[in-house]
Amino acid sequence: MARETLLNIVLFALLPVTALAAFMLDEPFVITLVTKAAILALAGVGLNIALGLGGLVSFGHAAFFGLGGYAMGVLASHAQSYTPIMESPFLIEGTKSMLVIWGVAIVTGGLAALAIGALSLRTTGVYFIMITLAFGQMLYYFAISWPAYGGEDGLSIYIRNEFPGLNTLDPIQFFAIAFGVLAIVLFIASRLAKSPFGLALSAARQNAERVETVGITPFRLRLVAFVISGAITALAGALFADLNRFVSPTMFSWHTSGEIMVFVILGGVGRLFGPVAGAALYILLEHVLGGLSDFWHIYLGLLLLLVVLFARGGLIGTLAGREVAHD
Amino acid sequence: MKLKSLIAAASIAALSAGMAYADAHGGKVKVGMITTLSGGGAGLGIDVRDGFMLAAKGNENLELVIEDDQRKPDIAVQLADKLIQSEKVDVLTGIIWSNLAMAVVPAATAQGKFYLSPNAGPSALAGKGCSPLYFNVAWQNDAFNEAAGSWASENDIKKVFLMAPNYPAGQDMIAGFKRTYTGEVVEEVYTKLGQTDYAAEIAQMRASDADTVYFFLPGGMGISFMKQYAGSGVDKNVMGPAFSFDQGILGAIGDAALGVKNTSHWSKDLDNEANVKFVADFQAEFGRLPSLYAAQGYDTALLLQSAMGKADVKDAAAFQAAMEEADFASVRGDFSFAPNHHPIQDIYMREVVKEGDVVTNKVIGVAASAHQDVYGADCKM
Amino acid sequence: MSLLLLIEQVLNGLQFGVMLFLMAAGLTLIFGVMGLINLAHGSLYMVGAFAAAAVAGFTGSFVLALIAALAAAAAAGALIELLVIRRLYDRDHLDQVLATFALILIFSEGTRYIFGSFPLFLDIPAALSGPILLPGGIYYPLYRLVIIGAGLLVAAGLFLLIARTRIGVQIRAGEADREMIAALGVDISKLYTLVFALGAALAGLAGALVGAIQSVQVGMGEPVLILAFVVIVIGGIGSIKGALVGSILVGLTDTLGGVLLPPLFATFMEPSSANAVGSAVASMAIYILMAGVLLFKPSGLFGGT
Amino acid sequence: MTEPLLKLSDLKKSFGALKATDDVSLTLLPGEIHALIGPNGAGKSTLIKQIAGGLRSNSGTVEFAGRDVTPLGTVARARAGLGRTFQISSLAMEYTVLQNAVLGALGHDGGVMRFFRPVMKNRPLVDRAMAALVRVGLQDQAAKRTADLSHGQRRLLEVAVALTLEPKVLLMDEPMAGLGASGSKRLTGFLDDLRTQAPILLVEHDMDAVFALADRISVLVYGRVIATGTADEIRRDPTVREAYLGAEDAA
Repeated sequence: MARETLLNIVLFALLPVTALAAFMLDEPFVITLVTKAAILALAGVGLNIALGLGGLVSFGHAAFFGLGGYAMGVLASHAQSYTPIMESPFLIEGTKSMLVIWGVAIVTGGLAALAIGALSLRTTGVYFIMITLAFGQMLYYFAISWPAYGGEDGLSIYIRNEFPGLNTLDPIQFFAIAFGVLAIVLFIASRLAKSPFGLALSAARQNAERVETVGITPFRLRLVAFVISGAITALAGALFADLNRFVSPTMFSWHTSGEIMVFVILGGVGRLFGPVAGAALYILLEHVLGGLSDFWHIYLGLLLLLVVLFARGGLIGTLAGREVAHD
Repeated sequence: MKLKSLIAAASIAALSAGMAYADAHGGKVKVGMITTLSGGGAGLGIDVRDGFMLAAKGNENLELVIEDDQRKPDIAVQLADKLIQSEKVDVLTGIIWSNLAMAVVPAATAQGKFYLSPNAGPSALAGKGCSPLYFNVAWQNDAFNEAAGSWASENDIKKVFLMAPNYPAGQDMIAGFKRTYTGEVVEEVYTKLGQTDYAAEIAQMRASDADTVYFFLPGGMGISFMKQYAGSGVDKNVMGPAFSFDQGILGAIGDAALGVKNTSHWSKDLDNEANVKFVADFQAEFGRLPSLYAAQGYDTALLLQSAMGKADVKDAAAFQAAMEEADFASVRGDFSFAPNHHPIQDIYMREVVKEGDVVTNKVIGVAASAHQDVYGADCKM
Repeated sequence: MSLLLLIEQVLNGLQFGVMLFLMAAGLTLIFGVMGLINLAHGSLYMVGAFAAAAVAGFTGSFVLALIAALAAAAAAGALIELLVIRRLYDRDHLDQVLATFALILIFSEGTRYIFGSFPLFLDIPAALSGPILLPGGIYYPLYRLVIIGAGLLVAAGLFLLIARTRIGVQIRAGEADREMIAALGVDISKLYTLVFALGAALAGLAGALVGAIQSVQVGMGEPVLILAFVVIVIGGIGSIKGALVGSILVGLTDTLGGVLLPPLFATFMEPSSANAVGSAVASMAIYILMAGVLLFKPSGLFGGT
Repeated sequence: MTEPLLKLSDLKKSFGALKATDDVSLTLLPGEIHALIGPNGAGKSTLIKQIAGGLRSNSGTVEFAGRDVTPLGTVARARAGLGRTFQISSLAMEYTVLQNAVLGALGHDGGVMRFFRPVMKNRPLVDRAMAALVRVGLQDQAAKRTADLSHGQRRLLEVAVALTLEPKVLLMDEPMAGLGASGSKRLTGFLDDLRTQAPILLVEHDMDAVFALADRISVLVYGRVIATGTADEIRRDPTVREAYLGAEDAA
């Protein structure tokens, strides 16, 4: 336990330390990369609640990531062009405020997860994997062919949205925002795992019959977990869109779902800091391998294969050893 | 053959790496190229890169950093950030796809960087979203289609069947054709992006009384459609913008493409000095026929170098003025910039023919001379 | 829309469905016998198409190309089964999804490394090109009829194989109870390799047949893979019969949805937006179908309980 | 006469042609241990599942505490006060022993939709869970991973989890299996005390325990109850001797 805690602290500190070092050395792009790692880690933390804690192998989390992105895109593009989103029955205006956008993203992601989860959770196993994939694909095709918000071209937001008291266009300040959100969500996720809900949810993953026998319905636990998971991933999507100042249907594609899953697995399923380790490693690989060869996907594939086959428990599992029961 | 060309590309890539890390930067221009080098659609990016490097070969004042966007908008945006923030480039170029351009260009020009588009010309960047620092060296999305529309009107094509994928570029292309076409549009079909089977659409074509099918289906979609169309026995004329009949694609379609008319601003048989040299040099360097993407990459580098000879890139106004002159020998023949920094150029009508064993394009006439896009009116700069 | 055109579109849907069946049959067989989700199945389809294109390019023979496709895909399948897949049988679905996702990355970029980034040329043989006149006055491409025929033949062959042969008995036993089959004295690892190679060969065949009328390029297997998954989920995972029914359903839904929905929307919307909305809904149609089926039958049409 | 807490009427369940439960009616009275015995494959576990709600009956009713619970599922029946232990231990194996017991207490509490306060710091819950562990004698194993327990210890943990639910009725499917002689003896004594708290429907193969504990015994053969009565009555019943006990006696 102590070893994993220590590792977590080191890992967690690695992000701001790298960002600060890059700031000192005037390497703003490195800050951008670390910010990207923090945001993708956030998406992974979201998925990990469904996947690691609840055992729900969702292959459709891109749906929530994309919805978060589009929440930002739609609101900010209307604010950018000074056109209201709708005028009747009541006026809704666009906004450039990050806090409002986050709220909308969380609610949208949560509601979508409620609908998708309520339908998908009727199935189990491979069927669940595939039906979540199907919902993701549905949104993907919808986003591509719906012309109002740019379709395949996506939406560009020229100036990053506003956060009270900070200049969001400055890479280090935007990093601070993303990292702050990640830290808060990690804290919430750690409390969640230890809460009554977390205890029951994780028990339902280990043995659903046991949970039923003590009078708790696994379906409700899983649905709530799916909603929380979707809401967090949507929040990450909104931040990711703000990082790029751009949203496009790519955020909905099944590759995105696969990648978020890869972060979680690379780092270690069900480990609180697994997604952080996984996302950081992924970004590192993308830039180290991508610089070495146009064909870096081969190496990424090989590495992923090795992790799945031989390093179960991912990076953290390998470094920290067997998971100890939560106390 | 494929393998050989790959080795050639690899050695050029090594060369470019050498260029990228060449030392000093004062008085020189540092160019960041973001293009698609891996995954689907990599062929287009590789051609733009090779064309650009061919034209820039030996120019020690031009430092080039090449990055692969994997055809993902978010990666492209981050690479642009990297090139601007870390590499401190003066000029950006290379993007193939409209959606990636929309993601990168506004942010890059907002940060005071020049952007030269070697491909992709979304209407937003030609009209309201135009910028003094943005130069399109390729075409506005509608251009080939408007030219095709007027050619069709003048050449007695009375009824057309229109088809494109259901996404903004597809809708733009069809709108462009309809803008200049005076005959009857019998049917207008939008397919799924990435669709591979066109049996249903071909059946609709057979059932319609159109005399000509006009379509825009880039990349693999066009290959699939043309092969299936040829096998269907439907014998209507086929037309389209050049994207589905480019050299890289014709090889995969084969004889099925013979006789198709397509509009392009360039063709390898254009008889001007610059083009003859370009085609010969490209074949000598890479061992394959150049595509229109290679031609655009080549022209982009020529334009940039012409401006470098006249002004320092640090003086943005002077450099912009130098670029606006477009004082270079384009492989397309006459080339100048409209006030919105988009090309004024001839658009040719080509026909797919067989030369020996090779299926390729031949110019059969001019579809629109000194063509200029319609969006410039909205451009205030 | 005329009746003839509708019939032709139904034929098109059928042909698309039959092609999907070739992919789905292998997937569902592998899942049924080994309990494995194989995302890399689309890569085997691509291997088949590239092998066919390469051999057709050298020899000019379509028959040799088909044989090469079968052989290459089966070999690739056997190879990854021996190296990777067999370590995954006892793992949960999550590990299987990830490991085979990794295989997709390796196959796609590996193929691009070998064959380059441009699509390859593969054409249908002259004898099969062009349309023929069907009774009722429909001109239909001969090659597509051949695909329908070949697919149905494979389907019949698979049913015979499973119903009548020793291997079929072993496969059925394996589906019913994996421990029992070991007790029967069957060399289980050999059987698994065989079934995997068989599934791979079917995917390779589909890739070669379809590659001739589509584009042979890197990544061509992924859209088909997703569709094949939709098919087997609708049909019930592990059921060959379900795969056949699901393929036809998906093929018809996709084809007819694209043709019929835009005019349908045009009956109550203005034409330009009806076209856009109709096309958008059509592109989501099969996913809506799948979600609908799973809501009423959470294990697919022919899945176990 | 006291009302039965649990009353099965004409329960039926068949799998294809096999009648696993064939017209079973029986009752469980307050304060009693009612043992259900029968040869392997007689349908005891199927019947337990039907009572607990995991398996829907083809026909017949299950009444619990005067209320018809036939249409209810496992969760609702558990919440109504039906405690259960499994033939093959069904526990959250990654959890500690204490966590499993806390899960039971949490289920009884019903406060599962709480997301922030650590559950293992919830004193009342943990105390109740610990008390249950003490009653079965697992208090020293509380911090151990459940997967590391012996089979016998897991059976005891099952009982402890069931106790945290403060059930009105207990269904126990072979709680003695794997306990060993001394363990069985201890558990026998424990169940003897337990019956005053909640009556027990006990499925058990250990005949010493059954005859020591049961107020009444029902014999299930091929899905039918062929006899119900006190230990002595069952011992003397000729049909039972023929169908079942004969083999035991000879052994």
